[in-house]
Amino acid sequence: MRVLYFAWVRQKVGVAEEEVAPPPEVRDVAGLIAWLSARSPGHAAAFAQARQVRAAVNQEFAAPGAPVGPGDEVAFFPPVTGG
Amino acid sequence: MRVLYFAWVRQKVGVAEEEVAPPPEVRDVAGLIAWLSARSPGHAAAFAQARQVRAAVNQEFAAPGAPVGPGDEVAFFPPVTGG
Amino acid sequence: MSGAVVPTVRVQEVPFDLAAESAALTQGRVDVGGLASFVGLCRADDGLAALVLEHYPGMTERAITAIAEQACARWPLTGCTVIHRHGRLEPGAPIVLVLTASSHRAAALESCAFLIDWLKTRAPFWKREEFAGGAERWVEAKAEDDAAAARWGEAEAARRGDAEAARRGGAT
Amino acid sequence: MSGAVVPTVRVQEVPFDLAAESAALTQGRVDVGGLASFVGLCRADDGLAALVLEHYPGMTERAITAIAEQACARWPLTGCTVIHRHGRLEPGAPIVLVLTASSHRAAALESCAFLIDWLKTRAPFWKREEFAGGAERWVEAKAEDDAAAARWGEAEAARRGDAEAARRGGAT
Repeated sequence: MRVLYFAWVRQKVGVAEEEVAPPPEVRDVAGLIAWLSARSPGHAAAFAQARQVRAAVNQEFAAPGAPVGPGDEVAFFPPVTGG
Repeated sequence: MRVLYFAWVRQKVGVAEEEVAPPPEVRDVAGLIAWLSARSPGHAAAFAQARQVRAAVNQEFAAPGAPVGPGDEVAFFPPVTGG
Repeated sequence: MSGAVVPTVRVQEVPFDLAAESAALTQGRVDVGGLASFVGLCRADDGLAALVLEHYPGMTERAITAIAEQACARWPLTGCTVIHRHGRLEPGAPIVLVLTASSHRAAALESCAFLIDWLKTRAPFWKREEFAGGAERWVEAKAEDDAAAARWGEAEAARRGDAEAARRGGAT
Repeated sequence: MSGAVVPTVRVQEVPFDLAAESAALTQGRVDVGGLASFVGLCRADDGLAALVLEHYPGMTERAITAIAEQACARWPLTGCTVIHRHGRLEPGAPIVLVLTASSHRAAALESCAFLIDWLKTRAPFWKREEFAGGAERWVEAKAEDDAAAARWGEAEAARRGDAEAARRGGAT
């Protein structure tokens, strides 16, 4: 599974992207966040304010309950500000 | 008094502008229309559908009761369609 | 009037230059957050060969300037340009340009829509349609255009001292 | 989707050319009655030295395309172009261009406002402000922008099958 980070989420995690292989019990976005948070202090800091973090699965906005699995591209980022 | 005509009002009257000297009892736009209508069949035709004719006095839109007098520039035209 | 911003208004036969007019409202400035524009063009409806726009030299410029000044007073604009062409225009030709600049996008977008709605109903222009077969027809004012202009609050404008709006209406 | 009109969407670092993009939607056509545009520019608020826009290559283009296709389905447009820049932009620099063309002016004006409101709240971009003194700050999403986007009827969009709108919301 490929995980991407953007903006201050990327700055806190310390990398822009990484390949991860979470255990099978990680089934959705919320589960992935909990599992990633334990990987490093940087990950923990990025997801500490989980309400400020948005997600996308395979380049579509995704809610906490959206399923994730091997082969997916999952991204985490702050609320978007285009225009 | 200078009187200008535009669009189909001009076409019916037959001239784009004319100098006129109405009698003193012609005091407002409505009175001027009545007086002009008697000048020629073209004038009569132009003002026959008086509800379709708009006026301006000294380059400002003017209602039928707006005063007119010597030295004024009065214009008659159909409803405007800009843009 | 709010003071500072003086709108640019031109009534001309020649085409206008969207890029140059946009640059004039933004170049060298760092306070413009949004630039809205509208270009009205001549459509070839029903076999139209050309649109001939007649105007009232003097009054047309005055009326557009009054409308543009009203927009500058109603919205916090940093710039406003209105250019309206007259003469013979063939299908595809640009007829009118409205450009509004502001620090805030909503002010630019709303004032641009306001100006074009008002131009449709208030600017002293008359359009004659020439068709391929030689027929001609004067374009009549549209009720839907009046409705579009009315949504900007004619009553409010009159209350705020817009004498022209208050005097609006037919001659008879 | 209404079929014919395919929006042009680009996410790029280089500036865009308003005149060329406008011409692309109108040249050689006689069915375009109105062309609305909005250009968003970088303001120098509070001593801003530069705005650095980060995007999500792939998703950003997809999200903007989805929004533009929604506009083409909702309004009778003859053309639609959205260009959004990324990278380091200094005050005065143009950031985003929205262009909409239609036979009818209201469709062009409304869809242009719709698109810019949605870009503000839905397009995957993140802005970092760099100040003269060296300080940096990530721009937060604004409640007023959410309100502006909401007036276009998020509920209606969801009902009409806009899956993305229906799935909108935070990750947690």
